[in-house]
Amino acid sequence: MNELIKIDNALLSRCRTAAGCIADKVVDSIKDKTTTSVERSVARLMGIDGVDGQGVPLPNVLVDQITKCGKLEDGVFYWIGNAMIETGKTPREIALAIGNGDFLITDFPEYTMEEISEAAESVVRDNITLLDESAEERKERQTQYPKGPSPLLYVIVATGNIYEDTVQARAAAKQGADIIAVIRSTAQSLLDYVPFGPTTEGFGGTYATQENFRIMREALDEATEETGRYIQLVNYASGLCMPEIAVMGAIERLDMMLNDAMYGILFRDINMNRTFIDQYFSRMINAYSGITINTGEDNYLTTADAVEEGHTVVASQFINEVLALRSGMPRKLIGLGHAFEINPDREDGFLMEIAQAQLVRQLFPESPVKYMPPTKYMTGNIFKGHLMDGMFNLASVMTGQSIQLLGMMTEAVHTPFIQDRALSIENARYVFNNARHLQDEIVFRPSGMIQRRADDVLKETTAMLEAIAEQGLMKAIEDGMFAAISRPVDGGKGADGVLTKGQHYRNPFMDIFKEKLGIS
Amino acid sequence: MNELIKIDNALLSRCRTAAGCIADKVVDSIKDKTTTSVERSVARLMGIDGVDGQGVPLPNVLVDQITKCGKLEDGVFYWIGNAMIETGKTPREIALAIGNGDFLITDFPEYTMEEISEAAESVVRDNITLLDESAEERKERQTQYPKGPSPLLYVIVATGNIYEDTVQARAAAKQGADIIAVIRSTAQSLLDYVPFGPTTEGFGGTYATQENFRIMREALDEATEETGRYIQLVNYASGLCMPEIAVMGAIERLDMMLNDAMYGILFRDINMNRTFIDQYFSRMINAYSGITINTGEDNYLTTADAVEEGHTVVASQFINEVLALRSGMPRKLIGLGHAFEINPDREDGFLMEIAQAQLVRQLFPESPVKYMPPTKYMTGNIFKGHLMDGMFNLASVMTGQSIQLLGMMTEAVHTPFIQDRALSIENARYVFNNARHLQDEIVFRPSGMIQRRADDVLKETTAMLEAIAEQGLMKAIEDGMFAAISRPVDGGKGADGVLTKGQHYRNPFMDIFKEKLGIS
Amino acid sequence: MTDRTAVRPYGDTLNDGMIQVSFSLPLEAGPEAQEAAKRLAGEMGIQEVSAVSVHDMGEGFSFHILYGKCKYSVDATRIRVAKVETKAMTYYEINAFIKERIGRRLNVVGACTGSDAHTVGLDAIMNMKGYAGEYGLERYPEIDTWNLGSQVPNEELIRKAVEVDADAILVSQVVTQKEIHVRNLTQLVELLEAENLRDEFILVAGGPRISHELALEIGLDAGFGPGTLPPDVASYVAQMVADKAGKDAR
Amino acid sequence: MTDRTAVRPYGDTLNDGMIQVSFSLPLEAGPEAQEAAKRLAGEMGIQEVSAVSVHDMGEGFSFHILYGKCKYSVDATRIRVAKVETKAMTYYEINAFIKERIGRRLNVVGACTGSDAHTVGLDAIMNMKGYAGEYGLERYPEIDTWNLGSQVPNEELIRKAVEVDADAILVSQVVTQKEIHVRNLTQLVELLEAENLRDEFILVAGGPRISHELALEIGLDAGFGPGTLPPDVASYVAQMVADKAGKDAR
Ligand code: B12
Ligand code: B12
Ligand SMILES: Cc1ncc(COP(=O)(O)O)c(C=O)c1O
Ligand SMILES: Cc1ncc(COP(=O)(O)O)c(C=O)c1O
Repeated sequence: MNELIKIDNALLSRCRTAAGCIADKVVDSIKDKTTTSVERSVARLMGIDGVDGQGVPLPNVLVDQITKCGKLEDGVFYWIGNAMIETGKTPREIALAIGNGDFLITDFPEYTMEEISEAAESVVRDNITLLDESAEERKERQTQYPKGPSPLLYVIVATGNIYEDTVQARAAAKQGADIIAVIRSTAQSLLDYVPFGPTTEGFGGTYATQENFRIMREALDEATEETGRYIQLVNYASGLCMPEIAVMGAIERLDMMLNDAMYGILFRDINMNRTFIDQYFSRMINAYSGITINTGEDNYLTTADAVEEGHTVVASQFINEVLALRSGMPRKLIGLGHAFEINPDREDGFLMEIAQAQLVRQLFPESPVKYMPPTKYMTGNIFKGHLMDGMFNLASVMTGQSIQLLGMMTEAVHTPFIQDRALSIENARYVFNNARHLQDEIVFRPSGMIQRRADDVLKETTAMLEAIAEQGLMKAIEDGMFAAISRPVDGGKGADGVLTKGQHYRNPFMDIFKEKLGIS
Repeated sequence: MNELIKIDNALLSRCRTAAGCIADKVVDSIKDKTTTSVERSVARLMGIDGVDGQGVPLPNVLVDQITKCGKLEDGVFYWIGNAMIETGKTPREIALAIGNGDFLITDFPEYTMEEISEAAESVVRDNITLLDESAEERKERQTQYPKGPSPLLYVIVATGNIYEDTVQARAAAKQGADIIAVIRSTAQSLLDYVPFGPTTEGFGGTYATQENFRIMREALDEATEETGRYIQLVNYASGLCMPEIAVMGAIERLDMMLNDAMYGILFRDINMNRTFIDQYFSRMINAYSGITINTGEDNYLTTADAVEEGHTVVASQFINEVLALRSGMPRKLIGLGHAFEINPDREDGFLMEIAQAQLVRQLFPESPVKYMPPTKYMTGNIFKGHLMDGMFNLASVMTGQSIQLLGMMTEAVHTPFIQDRALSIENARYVFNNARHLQDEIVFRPSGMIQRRADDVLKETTAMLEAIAEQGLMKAIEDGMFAAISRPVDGGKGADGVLTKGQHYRNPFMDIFKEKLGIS
Repeated sequence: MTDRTAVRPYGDTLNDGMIQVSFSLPLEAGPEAQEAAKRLAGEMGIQEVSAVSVHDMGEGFSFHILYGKCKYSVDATRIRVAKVETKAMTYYEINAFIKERIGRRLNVVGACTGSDAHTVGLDAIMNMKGYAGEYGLERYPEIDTWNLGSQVPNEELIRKAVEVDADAILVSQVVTQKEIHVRNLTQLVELLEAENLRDEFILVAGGPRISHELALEIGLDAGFGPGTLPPDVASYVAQMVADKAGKDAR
Repeated sequence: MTDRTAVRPYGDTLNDGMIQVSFSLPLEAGPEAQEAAKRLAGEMGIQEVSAVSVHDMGEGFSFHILYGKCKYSVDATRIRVAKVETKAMTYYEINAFIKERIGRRLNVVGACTGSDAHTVGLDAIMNMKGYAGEYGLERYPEIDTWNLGSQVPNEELIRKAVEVDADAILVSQVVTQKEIHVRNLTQLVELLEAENLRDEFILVAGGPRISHELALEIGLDAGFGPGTLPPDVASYVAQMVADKAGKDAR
């Protein structure tokens, strides 16, 4: 990474201090809480998958029953372990039995936590081994098939049909894509369960299901062998099922997950507490499995102005980073997001894009930052759009970004067609290669527009972070400090899924993750 | 202009010395020569225009007759002036009479040069006044309608039909074009006469005729008023009629002319002497009338490799420049040409383009250099082509070029359609505006690839110019030093149109131009 | 001069018919695929086809770019585009119009319905801040607004409209993949009709692929496409309410 | 799986028929022009047309970009593309072939004819240096070449071919505006026929818009398009001469 601009280190350390302070408060407020989705993910980690006779996913069947009995505070581990002792069944058999209406899980006599933990020990171990094997396999394959030079080419598939998605993904890999993200159907993030099995009908994307993950992983493993490059797979954790999807991704060897500490709150009106708790655990899963997260600061600029609100992106990156660190993520797995969204009609707008991109790059040198393409100012003029995507690619290679989510010339028209993606890969390969070492050639003038813009953004970021540290993140969100969107602390979807842990509560997976990740 | 790289001034002055030496030899060798085309242009400057009964242009009718009589050595001025005394007719009437077969102009009794000069004085003066008025009118209009910021947007029209051309040109002006070049029909440069009247059928371009010039000038004057920007008009002088077209352009108030000292030799296999004589006089006409010339070094890179032969472009620019200076052109009228033609698949090719563009910019700071777009590596893939044109536009604004000949995404397909031009204007406006002051922001690292490439090119240029100075330009061309094309000194088209001036020879226009332009 | 009764595409000569086409085929790149592309163009009435580019995309797909001459023309003198017929007024004129002609404040409810979460377009029309220099409906003193935001079920939207006795319902639909916008809007109309509420509200849709024509087809009162400004919508709603009031009075 | 008897364009779902079209119309930008564009697309068999972009270009012209579903399909199993049938050989094989099978050196004359001055393509085939790593014909020990360069009148080309007793004439045509290449090549064939020389030479054309099919139509023996390499041409000429010799011998 080249230091093309100067960073005021005093400001930088003030930002980190403020962000730390913000995160401490958040973590503190959620420590003794859990959520329905965290509990469902514990169920999944105990091997519970599949659906009941009505097609309801078994993790939901289980958690709903415990909830109905008013006993979820003690956590599913407690109740499953207990039932295992009593019934001698596996967790999955227990959930199936519940689905059949065979028993109420809370009706059994209750054992001590020692007894329960002992009974469930091998289940926990076996499932952790599953995660370990998956992570191990990734490492091996990545050694055998090394990845290409940065910026990596990240493209999306979004046909709505997982089989059609695999065709497009394999073609993209052959064209030179490094990373394939399967975009999720519009409605899924607000579902309070994860659909099951292979799916062929989504809108604006394909449902995230474990079987879909598997199908795509298999297709990309083949593509990896054919291209000789390890092709990474991405899906979305954010939403009401954040930690569950993290589990699914860990098992099916996804490589990246969209996972933002605030996205659900701001863009899907999901309850704050729910989101903070879910992201905390989901990120531990990601971290444990070596999955890179992608944060979603780019989204701010779809509703807010990229020049006026550039500092909110950076402030959010500091917060996302420190929250991820608190979940035990190493910096190299924290793929902070930002975007190229300045009005193309703006004089010297390209200079401001460079200032922002370079600033982010230097503030987070270890992060595999993910740079998002122009979307807001894309129109049906595909020719101009293709060009804007080219300028975006140039900004990226000039400032040494890590992951390039490729823009599509048809951004304003439809989710990508096969040729849109092919042309956009061609675009990126041309620009990256043709200007490969441009960043080694230039220095920005010390008193120039780029340096000054970077200075201003960092100053505003510092002020914003310090203000948030003062009032707390929840209040800041209530005040609409991000993306010009305000959300009440107690409002939002999924609020009823937040619980205070009861006296019997234990989550052995979190304990294992914490130990391995060194979280105190 | 920003000095983004360092120039070795010792090398620069060696280049200028060698170029001066080269030009001296050329000018020396042509001093006592004239050509049929120079003589036809003198005829035009005396007001001879139109065609005879067979449609042969009157300047040709006249010159052919004198040639047939073996008397062209004395120049047309001598013979026309003589006939004016004898017949009392105007020059045009004389030419018409010759066309009718009324007389042989060389049959009349011969007067002294004093008598002739006196008789023709008012004709010479009136026609010079025509040129003066035209130049004056340009100045006035340019004051009233100032031009936009550099790089200026230069586009071509090439429908083959002058009326269709005006539609496309006016539309282009409204879309933001600053300069309109009417491309010439493929076959015209090898015609040894200039077609007459409005024309509607050309191939790959529209015939250059004085009436076509007038029609387009009128259309652009209207566009100037509608857009509030003075829209410049360009046509091509090069070819077998270089000085004649220069006269036509001066009368019809063209603003620029393609005029290269070697293009005709290399690319149209026109005789060397013919070309050197023609360019010498044609450039005086351009200079006198305030017409900017565009040289054609870009053409080298359509046959030679842009990286290997980058220095031949610069060497040629030095030669073109000094030859233009010898014709009395001020530097601000010498629009040297170069091009963005490096293979787009080359790693860091963009850096090399920048090195070359910046070098040219700094070597010739006063020249309105004209930067030509990618053509050779353009394909039918219009999307990639549009992007390459965007990178070209960026290179231009980053290095402060003056005139940008816009690339068209359909370069490999057809001469521009109306929408190709519209999109390419949009492309340039977007990139120029969005990166307007990028050149003020950057410095290239002193030991970087860009600086080193510029150094290398300048070194090779120096060596090449010194080698040419040694052997002379004609020999160098014979040896294929430019564009990998070799032409024999005595070969090529139009060789028979070269004559040594006879004892009665006088060209009063050249005298006037020389005086005004301070040529010794 | 253009003959408006037989307008053809134009490249560089009147009536040359020149057009550009691109598409992918599930055929590996090669002369056969290129020939298939040309034949398809032929079927489409494109003559003198040049297949100028072919791109192999892997997995048996190829991408083609073609130029050629479209043999068809259209009679531009016979084109009638369904347009919102009400006259455009300014912010001041609209408020004055409502005061004078209706005599009470208007109630307007808006939402992005179904799974659509693209609020920017609706906000551009409804929120205080407005769009492209024009205030949004919320700012109009004579209009009361309820912007329900994103992913609102049609049922909930109707409930709210009934609750506040809305004059107009504004629906935004941005996601259009698999014609989901048409489905969502159709369902809304059906629900209203089922509950006999269709005539209670002026029903307006908007979005990047919404046209007035499409909206009429589906059974709404009006549709607004890209580039719509708040006063376009406010003028329309005000005048329609005034008309309705006039009719009811008779 | 693709049904090769009914291949349709593909966007993101098999047989969705999605295509992109763009063209200008001599109509000012606006809803009418956009409607005209859609109707034209309709005539071309494009369904569910989205007019996604319109650009006013001044002087009464507008530029349109559309997407939609092409209703046509092609039967890919019935496509036969006319191809040069001779087998491709390498530089060494070709020279050996000429030596063995013909037993004398071949004479080849080439030119860019008419007003065409684009020599790069012809030079790529004929000159020593060659193209894309392949030597040009000039380098072949068993071939003698005469590259006449640019803007050569057909008459002069024929004269030279007769003079050197050429086996093959290679013609390059790059400028294609107003179908000038077709006119030039047709004139060449007619001149040869008029002088009863047509069968004396193997007549080959090349250029970016030349296909084997087009060449056959005009009456030449073969046509070579973009990406042609020198050995493609040399293989063809050598085998044709050998064939001819074989026939003459019988
Ligand atoms: C911003 C944006 C987002 C933001 C939305 C933030 C927000 N709060 O709105 C975020 C990042 C959250 C987002 C998410 C998604 N998006 Co989105 N998004 C866009 C984007 C870039 C811009 C849309 C926009 O804001 N336009 C600006 C406004 C002002 O324009 P407008 O909506 O057309 O509105 C004007 C008129 O249409 C009209 N109008 C609009 N509504 C109304 C209503 C009324 C009553 C009236 C009168 C007028 C009116 O007036 C407005 C002003 O003139 C477009 C691409 C693009 N450039 O168009 C994709 C796009 C719309 N998104 C798309 C998709 C698929 C998604 C996702 C489904 C992807 C995924 N699977 O994760 C998600 C899910 C969203 C969901 N559940 O609906 C697709 C839709 C494809 C299609 N044709 O179906 C697009 C086209 C991108 C693409 N090519 O894939 N998106
Ligand atoms: C280089 C070039 C020039 C150079 C030519 C230098 C030279 N000595 O050849 C210069 C600058 C002089 C030039 C001038 C003009 N050009 Co020019 N030029 C081009 C350009 C950029 C590249 C052509 C090229 O060299 N391609 C590379 C070669 C290797 O490819 P190729 O020719 O296709 O050859 C391959 C095959 O086709 C085949 N092949 C070709 N010939 C033959 C022959 C045989 C026998 C065989 C077997 C195979 C074969 O094999 C080759 C190798 O694979 C094209 C645009 C483009 N990118 O295509 C425009 C282009 C061809 N030019 C064009 C025009 C209009 C002109 C001018 C008429 C413009 C003007 N009015 O001034 C002039 C006049 C030239 C004239 N009288 O013909 C147009 C033609 C439009 C049309 N479709 O009709 C083009 C397409 C540009 C444009 N969009 O306007 N040009
Ligand atoms: C962090 C993050 N999560 C999730 C999503 C997608 O969310 P949804 O599936 O809710 O539309 C995005 C959108 O790009 C995102 O940035
Ligand atoms: C200096 C110069 N003159 C003339 C021309 C055009 O020449 P012709 O009309 O001979 O094709 C060019 C080609 O671009 C040129 O660069």
